[in-house]
Amino acid sequence: MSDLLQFLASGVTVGAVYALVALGFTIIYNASDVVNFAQGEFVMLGGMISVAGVAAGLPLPLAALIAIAVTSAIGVALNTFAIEPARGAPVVSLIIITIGASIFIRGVTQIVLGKGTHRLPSFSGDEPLHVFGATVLPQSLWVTAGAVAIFVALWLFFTRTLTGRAVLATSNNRLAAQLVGINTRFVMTLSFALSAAIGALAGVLITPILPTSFEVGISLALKGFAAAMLGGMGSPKGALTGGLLLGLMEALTAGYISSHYKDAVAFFVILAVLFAFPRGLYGSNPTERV
Amino acid sequence: MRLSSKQSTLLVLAALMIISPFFFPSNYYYRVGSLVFVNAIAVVGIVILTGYAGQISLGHAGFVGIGGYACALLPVHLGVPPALAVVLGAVLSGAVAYGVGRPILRLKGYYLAVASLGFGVLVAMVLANEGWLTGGPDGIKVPDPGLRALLESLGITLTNPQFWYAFCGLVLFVGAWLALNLHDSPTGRALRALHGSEVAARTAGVDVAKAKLNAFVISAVYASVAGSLLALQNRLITPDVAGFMHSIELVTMAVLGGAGSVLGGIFGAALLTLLPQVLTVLQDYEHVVLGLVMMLVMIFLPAGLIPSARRLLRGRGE
Amino acid sequence: MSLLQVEGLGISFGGVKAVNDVSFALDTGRIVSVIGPNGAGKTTLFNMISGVYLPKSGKVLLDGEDVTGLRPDLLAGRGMSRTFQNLQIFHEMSVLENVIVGFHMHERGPVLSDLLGLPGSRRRSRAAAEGARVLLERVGLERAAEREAGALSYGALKRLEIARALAAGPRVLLLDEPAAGCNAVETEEIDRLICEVARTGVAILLVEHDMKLVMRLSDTIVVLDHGEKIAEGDPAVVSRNPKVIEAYLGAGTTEALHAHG
Amino acid sequence: MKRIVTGVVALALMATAASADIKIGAIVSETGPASSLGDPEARTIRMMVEELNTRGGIKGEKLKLVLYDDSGDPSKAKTFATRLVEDDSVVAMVGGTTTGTSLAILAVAEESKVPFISLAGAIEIIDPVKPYVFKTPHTDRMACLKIFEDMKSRGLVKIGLISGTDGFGASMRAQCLTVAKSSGIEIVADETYGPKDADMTPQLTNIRNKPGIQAILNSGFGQGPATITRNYAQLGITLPLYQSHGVASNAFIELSGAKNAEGVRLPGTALLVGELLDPKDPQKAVVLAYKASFEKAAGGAPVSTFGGYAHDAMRILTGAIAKAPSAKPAAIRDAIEATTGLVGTTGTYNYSKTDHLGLDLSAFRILEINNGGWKLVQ
Repeated sequence: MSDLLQFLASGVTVGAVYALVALGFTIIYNASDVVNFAQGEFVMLGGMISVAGVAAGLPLPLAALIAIAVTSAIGVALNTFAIEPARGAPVVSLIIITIGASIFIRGVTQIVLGKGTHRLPSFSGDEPLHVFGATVLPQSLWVTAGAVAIFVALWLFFTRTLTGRAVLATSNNRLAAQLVGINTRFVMTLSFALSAAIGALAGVLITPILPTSFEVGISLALKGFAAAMLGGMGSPKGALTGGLLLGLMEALTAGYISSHYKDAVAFFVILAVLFAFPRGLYGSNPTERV
Repeated sequence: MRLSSKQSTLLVLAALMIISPFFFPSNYYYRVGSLVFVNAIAVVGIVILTGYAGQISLGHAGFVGIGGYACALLPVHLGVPPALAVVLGAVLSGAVAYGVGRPILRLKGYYLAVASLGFGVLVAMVLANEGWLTGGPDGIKVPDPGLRALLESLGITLTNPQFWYAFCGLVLFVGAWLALNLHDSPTGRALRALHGSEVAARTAGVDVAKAKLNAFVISAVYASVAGSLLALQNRLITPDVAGFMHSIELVTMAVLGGAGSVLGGIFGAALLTLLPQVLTVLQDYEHVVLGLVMMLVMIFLPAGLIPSARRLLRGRGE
Repeated sequence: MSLLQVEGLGISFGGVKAVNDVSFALDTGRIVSVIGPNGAGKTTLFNMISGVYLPKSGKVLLDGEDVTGLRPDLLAGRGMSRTFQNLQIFHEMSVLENVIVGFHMHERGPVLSDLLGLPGSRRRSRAAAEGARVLLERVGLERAAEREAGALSYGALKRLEIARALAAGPRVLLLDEPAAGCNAVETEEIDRLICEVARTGVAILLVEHDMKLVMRLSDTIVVLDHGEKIAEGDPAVVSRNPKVIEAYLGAGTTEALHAHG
Repeated sequence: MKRIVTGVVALALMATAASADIKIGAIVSETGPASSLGDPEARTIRMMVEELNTRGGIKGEKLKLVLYDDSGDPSKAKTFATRLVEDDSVVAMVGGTTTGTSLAILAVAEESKVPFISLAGAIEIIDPVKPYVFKTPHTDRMACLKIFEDMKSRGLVKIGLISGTDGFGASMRAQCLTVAKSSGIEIVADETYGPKDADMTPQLTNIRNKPGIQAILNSGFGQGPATITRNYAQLGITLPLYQSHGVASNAFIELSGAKNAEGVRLPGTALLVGELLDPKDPQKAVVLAYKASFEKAAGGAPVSTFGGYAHDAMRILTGAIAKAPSAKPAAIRDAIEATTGLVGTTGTYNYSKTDHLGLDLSAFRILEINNGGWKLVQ
């Protein structure tokens, strides 16, 4: 029993990490139908810049704020200089542009912040909490709470705010959105800033658990992308569910089947889910209009 | 006489392959040349899948891995000659592509991307995890196909890099010829049609699922052959060749050069294979420049380098 | 027995009935038009007949055989071809190639033969190209054959789609707003083309907003409103049907329709 | 393409024109998944060449270094090896951060008869002996043997194994599984983790639950072992924890947290415990000197065993060049093979015709983490 709880705790922790990355994908995708493969780099930047700030003597909250602000600015720059000029390009070109951006960001980070691996101190110490024989680190709760909070915020944003609906409208039909007076350029800028900020926040939250270096972005983006697609790209609910499912599957496979194939099982399930739901668990399925 | 685009492409390709060695000061250039050819073979497969049929695969390196490991394992375990292992590997890749392609090609866009990515990751994982068979993450040795020795007995003496330059060049030439044949054939037209509009291709009588599957299988065979040639010339194969980053690299080569054109794909392969060799002078800035090149080409020449250049030339000619 | 029989066809999207219980028949060489206000379900009906959507209820019979929900490519093999309201052109292919694709069922062969460029493949390609040139001439696009299709004008693209649909050698041809967006001259050309095709024995199902064209061409008109068939008959009868007039124009303004008739 | 080719040619010509010095080549994985190994190696190699040249070079000739980053890709490593040999005309090569890249490079070295000193662990690099291939690190097998020896001395015979799925972890796992039985160790659990995983508590829970288990050994490098160590503390596991030589660096203590890492044992080299060594220990001076100059050159980055491997390789190579009658590859090879009694950070090297590793188990020392620092276990 306590074993199962321990596996679940592990799964939720890891799943929350994936969910945090996956949530970052949703806003940009909703505004522009672009899956931003540089999302992992936003997470990396959040962690790395905070680490640099703390190393320079700043208190963690301030360092984190700076990291989020700088990353948002980089997100806006990415939109202005790389995504906006290539509007209307086919999916595969956008994949290459965002991967190019991620290689670029990684390269610059390596030069500016170095190649070392770093960790941030846990926000509330490292004393594990005991729950029915299972142990959980306080930082896991921070990460999980962060994922849920961002999910709620995004959900409110898309359903309750005018700006959020403007983002969705822009994605559905950019021209129509312009005609009804939505400043689509602003919406795009905003969505990149928000996605980058969410990514950076995720980076700050997870760095006490998962040490960061200039190279962590790729593997995070890969898992986050898989989680987002599993849930259905563009849906905050899908990102949260997909991330948690992926994490739980990995932990339960490692716990009960074999740790050798825990990642394999996760991807296997993704394939199986996509065969049954070609647009992920919560993805919308628009009818072909001809 | 006016040359067809197929003839001119093959002519340009053959000329470059034959003339370049005259400028090669050392064996190293043959080595890089042969790597260009190996990558180009896989990329021509991507051109068929992505350029012709418009389908994305972020898992094609998986087939490179299957082809490579076939050459490492079949000779040792089944006593198959390495040269035949290339063929068996290609058949195996084709069969796997047939099995995997049926379900995943129903998906579109990013969903197809993630499913194919999942497939590639699974292959790489099996290759890395099943150490008893595959040698694990450090890879496995590949036997010598003995082709160079065969040539030697015929009186043709080549250094190792020279031999692989010639051999891979020949395979690439054949691969390009096949892809160009396909382009203007009924099958190729059906692929390009479904790229343009699936529903229209369907109502014109194209069995879209089957056509996509054809493209997927053909491109898998290309990737597999490339993997085999890489394994045979390196005499070593590691699971990285099946990894996600390699898949991305192949797609990037195709799209940068111009996914719709065979020559474009080959050019893209050459560019991205040579770039890291040239960029070694920049050391730490290598990745920055590579990322910049990828972004700039896609933003300013969205059709890829070769098609954009062609359009430019044509525009000037008229 | 008619060539094409539609029996009680219906479909709903998200609980809303888009098309409900629509039936009609179409014979060789005849032209049947489906008309109705915007959103009446005309294109949805087309999509069900041509296999793009799977109907929820009802049947489509082609030559007496049930072909309901059959894939479009299989329907094409049985002689059903169509054009699209939102143009579905292969933009990056040449005009000629667009039409050659229409010959796909005749030119397709073993993939291996196509890869190797065997004489058989080349022969089939050549035959299809010749056929395509004839069709391009028929729709007046022979001089644009080598141009990239994406570069053509809207009206030309409409004709190109018809040529591509004809390439399959259909017995039933579904035309979804062939004259939409065309100027008077282009409409005239399409009008002539449709008559010509019908004369060769092809059964034509037409969706069109240009009432003049509809009234002039149609043997029978089927009127849809809110997904239901509200009238059917020859043009003269339908245009006087008060239900039609009300659906179409709202109460009071009957002149417009009569003027066209 | 032709323009690019001629561009490459021009660059290459520029590079060759500048040198009448002794040219050596290096291929390391400065970036990529093995960068935590390759980065200190590259820094060390660059630093040592610079130091040597400021001291006047070898026999009055400057040493010229050509260093390439293979980013962990064996195919790239092979290309760079070909480039070093064919194009840069180096007289010797060091590098091969991972076993895969080393195997790729050694094929070129053998074919073109240029000596190569590998920095990777696997035994197959030098077994069977290849005339032109040497290496400096202990083999993974030796690490397993050393750990098992220590375990037995503490009466720990039923152990759980957990390893990273990267090359380092998988290779050491295979070696440990092979030699466990003959060392009198029973491996009752065998788990793995991905090198970038965030949490390994499920694996550790399963290992802990094995009846009669007495200790746990982790074979891996990079951040994984630090996560294991933190998860270990989180789960409150009290069994002795052994890590591999892959994490023998202060960076590991920093990432794990000193409290969590307390009591962890691992087989390391003298490098980490230079200050604690007996003043008579011949390694003491070597180790302290390298540590001081590396940490100065690297701007405070801590030394690691891997940088030490590169240091030793460079010492062996430059020593051989100095002793060789000519700076020709074959002469240098002979001089390398004749190296005996060379004290490096890893151990004392005694190469011979039949031994191209030149180390024995005595070079490994079992270290224990103690109050955020290292302690020698006697």
